[in-house]
Amino acid sequence: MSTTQILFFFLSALAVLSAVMVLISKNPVHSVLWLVAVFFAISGHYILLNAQFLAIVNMIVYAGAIMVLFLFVIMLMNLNTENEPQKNLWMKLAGVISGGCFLLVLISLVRQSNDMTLKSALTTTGDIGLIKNLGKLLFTEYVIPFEITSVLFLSAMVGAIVIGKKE
Amino acid sequence: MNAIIVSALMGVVMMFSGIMIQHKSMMKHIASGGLLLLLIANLLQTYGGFEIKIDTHDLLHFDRFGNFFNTIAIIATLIYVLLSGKDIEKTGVHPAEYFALIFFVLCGVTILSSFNGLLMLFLGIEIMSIPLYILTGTDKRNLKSNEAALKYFLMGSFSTGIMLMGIALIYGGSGSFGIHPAIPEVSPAGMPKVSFIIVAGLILLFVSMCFKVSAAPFHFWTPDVYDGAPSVFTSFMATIVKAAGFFAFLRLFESQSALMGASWKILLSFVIIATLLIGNITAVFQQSVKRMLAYSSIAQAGFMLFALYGGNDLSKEGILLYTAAYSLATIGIFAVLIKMKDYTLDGFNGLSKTQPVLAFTTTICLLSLSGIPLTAGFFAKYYMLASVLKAGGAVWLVLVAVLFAAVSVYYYFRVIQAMYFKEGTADTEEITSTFKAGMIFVAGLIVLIGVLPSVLLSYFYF
Amino acid sequence: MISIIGSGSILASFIVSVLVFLEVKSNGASIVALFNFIEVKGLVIPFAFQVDQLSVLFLLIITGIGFLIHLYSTAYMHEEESKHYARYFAYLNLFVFSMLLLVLGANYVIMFIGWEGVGLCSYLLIGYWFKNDHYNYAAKKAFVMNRIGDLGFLLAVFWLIFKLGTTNFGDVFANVDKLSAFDITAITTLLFVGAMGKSAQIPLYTWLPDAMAGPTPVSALIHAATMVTAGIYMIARSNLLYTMAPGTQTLVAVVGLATAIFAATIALKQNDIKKVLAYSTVSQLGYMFLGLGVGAYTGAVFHVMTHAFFKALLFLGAGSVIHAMHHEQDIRKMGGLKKQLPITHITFLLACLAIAGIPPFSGFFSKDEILMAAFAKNPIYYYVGLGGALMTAFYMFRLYTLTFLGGFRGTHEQEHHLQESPAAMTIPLIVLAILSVVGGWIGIPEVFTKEAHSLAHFLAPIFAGSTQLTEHHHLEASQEWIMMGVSTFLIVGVIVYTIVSYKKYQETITENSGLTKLLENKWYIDELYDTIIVNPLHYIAGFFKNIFEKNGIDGAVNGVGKLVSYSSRQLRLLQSGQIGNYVMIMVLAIVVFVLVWFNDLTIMYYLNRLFKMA
Amino acid sequence: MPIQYYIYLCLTLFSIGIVGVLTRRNAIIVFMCIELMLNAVNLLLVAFSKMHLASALTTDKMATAGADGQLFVFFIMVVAAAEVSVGLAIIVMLYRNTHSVDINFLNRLKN
Amino acid sequence: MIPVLLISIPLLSGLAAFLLKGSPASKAFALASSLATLALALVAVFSKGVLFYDAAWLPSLGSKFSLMQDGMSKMLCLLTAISFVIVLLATYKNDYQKSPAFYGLLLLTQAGLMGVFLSADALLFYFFWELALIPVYFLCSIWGGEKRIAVTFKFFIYTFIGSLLMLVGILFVYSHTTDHSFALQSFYEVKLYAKDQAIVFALFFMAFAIKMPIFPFHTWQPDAYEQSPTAVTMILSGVMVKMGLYAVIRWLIPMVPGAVHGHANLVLVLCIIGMIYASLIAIRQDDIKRLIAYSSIAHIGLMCAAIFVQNQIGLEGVMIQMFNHGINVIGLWIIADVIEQQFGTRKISELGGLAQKAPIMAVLLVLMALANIALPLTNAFVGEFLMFNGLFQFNSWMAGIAGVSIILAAVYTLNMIQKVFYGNTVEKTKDAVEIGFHAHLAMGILVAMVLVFGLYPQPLIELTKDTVNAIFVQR
Repeated sequence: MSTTQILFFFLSALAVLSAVMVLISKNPVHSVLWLVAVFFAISGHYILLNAQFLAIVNMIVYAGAIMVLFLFVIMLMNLNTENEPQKNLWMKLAGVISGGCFLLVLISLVRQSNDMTLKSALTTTGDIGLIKNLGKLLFTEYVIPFEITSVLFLSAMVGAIVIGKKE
Repeated sequence: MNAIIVSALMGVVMMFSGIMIQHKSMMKHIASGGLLLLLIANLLQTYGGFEIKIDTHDLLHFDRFGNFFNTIAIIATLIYVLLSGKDIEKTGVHPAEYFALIFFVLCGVTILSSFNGLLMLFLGIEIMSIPLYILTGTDKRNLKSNEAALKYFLMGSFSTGIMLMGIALIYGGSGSFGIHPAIPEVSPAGMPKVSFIIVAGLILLFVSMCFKVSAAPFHFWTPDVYDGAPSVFTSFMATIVKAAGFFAFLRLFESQSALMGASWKILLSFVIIATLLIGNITAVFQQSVKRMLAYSSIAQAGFMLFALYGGNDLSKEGILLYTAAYSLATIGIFAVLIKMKDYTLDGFNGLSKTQPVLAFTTTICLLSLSGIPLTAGFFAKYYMLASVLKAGGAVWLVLVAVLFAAVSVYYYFRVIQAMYFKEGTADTEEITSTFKAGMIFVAGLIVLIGVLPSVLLSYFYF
Repeated sequence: MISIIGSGSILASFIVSVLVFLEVKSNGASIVALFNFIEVKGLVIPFAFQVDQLSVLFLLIITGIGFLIHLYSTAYMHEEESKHYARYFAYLNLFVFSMLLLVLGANYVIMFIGWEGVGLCSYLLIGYWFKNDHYNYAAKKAFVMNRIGDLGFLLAVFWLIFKLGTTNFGDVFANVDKLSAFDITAITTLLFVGAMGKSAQIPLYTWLPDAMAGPTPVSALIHAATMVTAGIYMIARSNLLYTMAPGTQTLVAVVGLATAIFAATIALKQNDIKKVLAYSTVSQLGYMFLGLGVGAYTGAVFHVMTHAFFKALLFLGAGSVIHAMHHEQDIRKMGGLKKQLPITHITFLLACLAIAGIPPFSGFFSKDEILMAAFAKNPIYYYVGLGGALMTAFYMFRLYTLTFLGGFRGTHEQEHHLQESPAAMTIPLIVLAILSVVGGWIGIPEVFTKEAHSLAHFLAPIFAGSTQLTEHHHLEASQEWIMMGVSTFLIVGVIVYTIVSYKKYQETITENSGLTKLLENKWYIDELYDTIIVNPLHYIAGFFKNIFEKNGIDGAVNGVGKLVSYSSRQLRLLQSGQIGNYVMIMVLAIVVFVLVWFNDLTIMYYLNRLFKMA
Repeated sequence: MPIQYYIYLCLTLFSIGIVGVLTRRNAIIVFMCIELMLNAVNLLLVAFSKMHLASALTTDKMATAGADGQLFVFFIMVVAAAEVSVGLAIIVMLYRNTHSVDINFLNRLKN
Repeated sequence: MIPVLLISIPLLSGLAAFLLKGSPASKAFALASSLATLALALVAVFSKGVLFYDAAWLPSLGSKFSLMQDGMSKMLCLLTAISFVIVLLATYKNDYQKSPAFYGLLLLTQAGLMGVFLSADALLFYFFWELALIPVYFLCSIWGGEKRIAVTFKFFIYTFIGSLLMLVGILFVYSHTTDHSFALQSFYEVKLYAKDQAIVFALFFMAFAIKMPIFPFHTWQPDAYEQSPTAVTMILSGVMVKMGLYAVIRWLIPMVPGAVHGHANLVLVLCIIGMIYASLIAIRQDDIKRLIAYSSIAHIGLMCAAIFVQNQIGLEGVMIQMFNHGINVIGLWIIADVIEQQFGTRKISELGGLAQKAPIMAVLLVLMALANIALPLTNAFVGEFLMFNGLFQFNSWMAGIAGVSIILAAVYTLNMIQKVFYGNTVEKTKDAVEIGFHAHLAMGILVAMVLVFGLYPQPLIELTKDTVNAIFVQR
């Protein structure tokens, strides 16, 4: 087993475990922290796939900015408690079962997908994920969507103001 | 491109005018002017007068079909603003921002009418959705509005997640984000040889689009959100936005549906029937006209889905006609509904005596929604059914649709009954004569399209 | 004024009839086509009249007796308010019109027009006193029963049109060989059903006694002399068809005979003067049908004529009595009227003798002709028919005795006002009495003198077709003489017995039992019909109206609506407001979609099986 | 690494996100689970992009296939950030009015 | 040009009527308009040959504004025109609230009816089919009886379902036409497989069966007739039910002859059951309006049956009877209306002895009733005679069973006459008076027509001969 593989399985296990912990933590703050762990694991995967730019962005934007925002909101709302109301057991079970079914059917689809069996993702090498390459692409071919996202941000900004501002 | 740029810019203009101009009642005039500008810009592009040329690297593709859709959407928005502009201002303290958001939504709509890849689809949908989450929640003191906003937001994000997973799987299977896949080989059994992973992606994409156009069983957000949102914005959401969703749906699956083989028609007919069933049947029980209209919009979505089933020229024309007919009628009804003091059916009792003009125009709108001939709604439905029949077979599906159309008459006509046949004094806010004129204009347009649909469609043809 | 117009028009038509008669007698039959009533591809029905020996005979009967009865009515009805008086004559003239249409029509459709027209007039006249609901009921009953017959008639006409494409008598009889035996049997049977209704044969006879609700002259004209004989006319007209359908002939004979006997038994115990006459009419009509059934068409027509005379006379006489008695019709409350009503008495007696069949009164000849023909066909017919004749004699003379002989049993008030009717009423009586006596002399049987049956000669062209087809077995002259003698003897005996036993009749209030009760209640036939037809129909209709329609069909329709609103109420519960539920349904739907994709071909297969059209 | 491993992993994470949406009552946690789903998609896209790169490299040494996948991830992150700002604003607004972020109590609108 | 005018006069005057003020003006206006229409209809009747009109409408869909007026259309247009005049005359005394709207809607209905009888384009036909329905919905719902809203709604939805099914049928055939056209001729020439014919037949027939109505789709009718304002009821039963019959003859039979032939037995059985069933129910009815309604169902059943036997005699009968039934049933409604106006009740059991107080009314009613039971020399006789004839040629047993309805018709009609007009006066009728001048006039015209066409039906036969021949030539 190569290092890559070891790393892959370790990161995967971490991601899945942390993700599960997000669900089962009673305290919202713990959930946030577990989610940060998931994001870190995913960033690790990015690095493993040599997608450095995304790894960094993921850590800064997601794990850094977004999760902090979450944490901040939770703190603001004083939800830092263990006694959060829970859904009843049957509902939870139903949720888990339907999620499981979803996973099952999709995996069975993937397993039967013949063209996927032999392919593999290029790890550690391949430099398309470097900032230089992506940046070039972003400002040439993808400049239109890039500009258009500004509309998105504008509207999100306006929205946050409209919603958040005290009247 | 004109429309995208102008609408984005107009959104910015509106934001600034919110700061610069203190007089709030100016906003709707500015917005109307902006819409007019937008309309002109779009028409210029449609008819080759002037076009801002930007290399989109094939991410966007402008064609007459899409431009024409833009025209309809912009005109509908213009009518909407003219009729309900005052009520938009009344919703909260940030009228300029509301108009800005409406322009941003229009920007999303125009992107959706021209996207040529999954990336632009995704962005367009998000640009369209995010302002809507906000508009839903603008009535901040109203718990229903809050709740609707959160529901809409959570479920919308969830469906975005589903859509992204679909996109990812398609990307995994095909290696591109294009929407015009190579025509797959067909196996001896008549099944296209498609990677299973693409199919999985398509199913998820299909589901998320169904969600956006509120097709059952992914419609659950619709009644709650439409009911909870301020009525003016419901009107906007239920008409232009939804039509744009359909347009994107049609564009997206135009050439991809072949990949799914027989199951495409099965899934689609399942969704159509479920949508018609839930939309129509549940609407029957509703006592609140607003909520009834929410369900009716689901029901109408069921009809619009026929365009996908047909998947031919007729269905393209049909979706345009449907957009026009449905938007006009719904905007008209909502414009009246907003003026009502009581949103329940009983609130409409005797409207024909207190406000005969409104009652009459509302009746025209309702007749159009139920698809009675001589109104635009008839030809809209007609095209849908015809496209399916032209696509061959599926008479049973058409029959089901027709039976549900009869059910729809039941709840639409209950409003007419309340207005005309029941005793009561329907309370309305003050009705200006401009508003009445606007309503008459809408009704006249509906009848015009209903008598001579070629007036509308020939623009598409020449 | 009204009476002059009413009677005058009939007199005029009588005069025309006589002229036509003379014309026909010298020049033979002719057909007058006015215009095409119906003209579609494959079917032309001209509005045409056929004047031949048969129709002209009926013309004379109808207009002649019609005129007398109009005349009689002017006096009988003079108490009516003028507007009702006018109405009466309007109906009566309309009746004569319809009846003439019936006998003059040159095809079955025109005949049917008259056929229904007389039914309508009968309806109107029975219900003439419309304030009385019983009368209205009787009128309705008459019309409905006639309609049952009419349906048969219509179907027969359809059958003819279907097979021959024409209803003209001439064309039909000329092409009769194109019809199969079954066709002919069916057509004749259906026509006979029509005749049953119109001419009050079993089982459709019950309307006629009830029809006595109308004014008495009406009973005389319509329900004795003319309309009820339309059936006989029609069968006589179609004699060729009947001759070719022996099965139907037997049916006609049996039904006629049964009716003759059955009605006679009922007449034995009736106490209403008009009811007795009504059942007597039914019975006599039965004889006529017997005659038709055994092929004695001339005899039947002959009996129609003589019957018209004496039965009209009887009714008018009864009318005179009723008039004198101030609308008392119960013979138990009469008696000894011969003193006060001499003319009525004499004419009535003559009529009774005629109907009883005493030679040389008219009834003897006609009835004898029928019975002889019946004997030739089947002796049983004869014996039963003779039994009926004896009963006839009995009930007629019971009626006569109770009315005119013995002592008066009515109130003093009535006795005080008894007086003979005015001339307008008695003149018709006298004329008819003369006819009743001498009317039979145009049909004297061959055993009396050769070539004396002038009626048979006159009618010979009509029945020529049938005569060719039937072999004639003539009875021995001696046998005929014996039979006549025996029957006359028996009848006279019965008459004597009756007069003797009823002369001292006093009203006794005892509840009759057994056969008498059965007869008094007319064999409970009306009740039977009520039980097996009217009431079940009534209940079925009620069931349809109140249960099946409301809960069944409309219930199903409304049920769909209810189902929609019920499912609406249930479906809306799906909209629970819980995001978790919404999302779960979405997820499960995705799972289902994927599963559908896996199994799409199977599903398509079943879908195609389900909707063959998909 | 075989691409299937990545697919399985991402689907698992995605499903865990879905289960979270289904089972949790706290709006913020639900929202976080949706973010988890998005991240699963991101990882999948990156993996696919490298897979396509790998197959492209077999024919063309200088191939840049797959870069679009990674850019897509970038746009997803952008959108997610925008969504988060709006979403949290909405949640905060709701909290201000009701002092609760429990989605089970969001049933004023139903039927 | 005449066909266009036949539609546009009522259409435009209907719209104009909304602008009028006051009851007398609108009444007079409506009467004038309908008289003008009548004059035109008469001109059409007396003009030779088939009248056509063509104009572009929806070129992209292959639909034209094309009208055709052959014998059957001429006759039905005439019936429509006459009916409206009669109806307006008969109800001239009635004052409706908001009467401009009332008469406006009434005239719009007329336009719709004319359009249905004239259009030679399937889509146009469908348009007019609905145009005839919608004003009626408003008329009944606003001016109707106590339960008007629910009843009218049922009627509306019921017929609407029917017409939607027809729309599907039209689209189905349209998608199979060779030249993608809605023209009548294209529809006639369309070639369909037996299976498709069956579908088309089912779709169309449902629509027409509901409209006519045929058992068991009839339950809307008695309620609707009972609750509608009488003027509308007259139109409904006098003219509107003919839409269904007309449509079967005009569209269904030439379009899918195979399926019509194949399903004839089924339809006939339904019709005959309906005839007997409706007649039986009519016997037990206590409400005059419902009685007439059921009687109408029975008659329509016969007409439908006679269409489906598909022989020339039967069809000729239907032609005559379509006209005559319209005349007769309107006459009956006028009487029913007069009675209801005068006594405030329609219950037969609460009436009686009217003939003493109102002899002229009694005479008129009796004449109408006799026409209703198809007595010879009234107009209905010839029609029924021919129809039964046709039925008999198809199947003699069916004719025999159907014939029972003749007897039952006599029973219920006479029942009604007896209980309403004969007998002694009762509480409600002791102060009865004669009918007014306008009703007299209307009834007089009707009775005259009853007698004239009863004695000489040939004009009607001649008028419709071309239609009938065309149908049988085609096959």
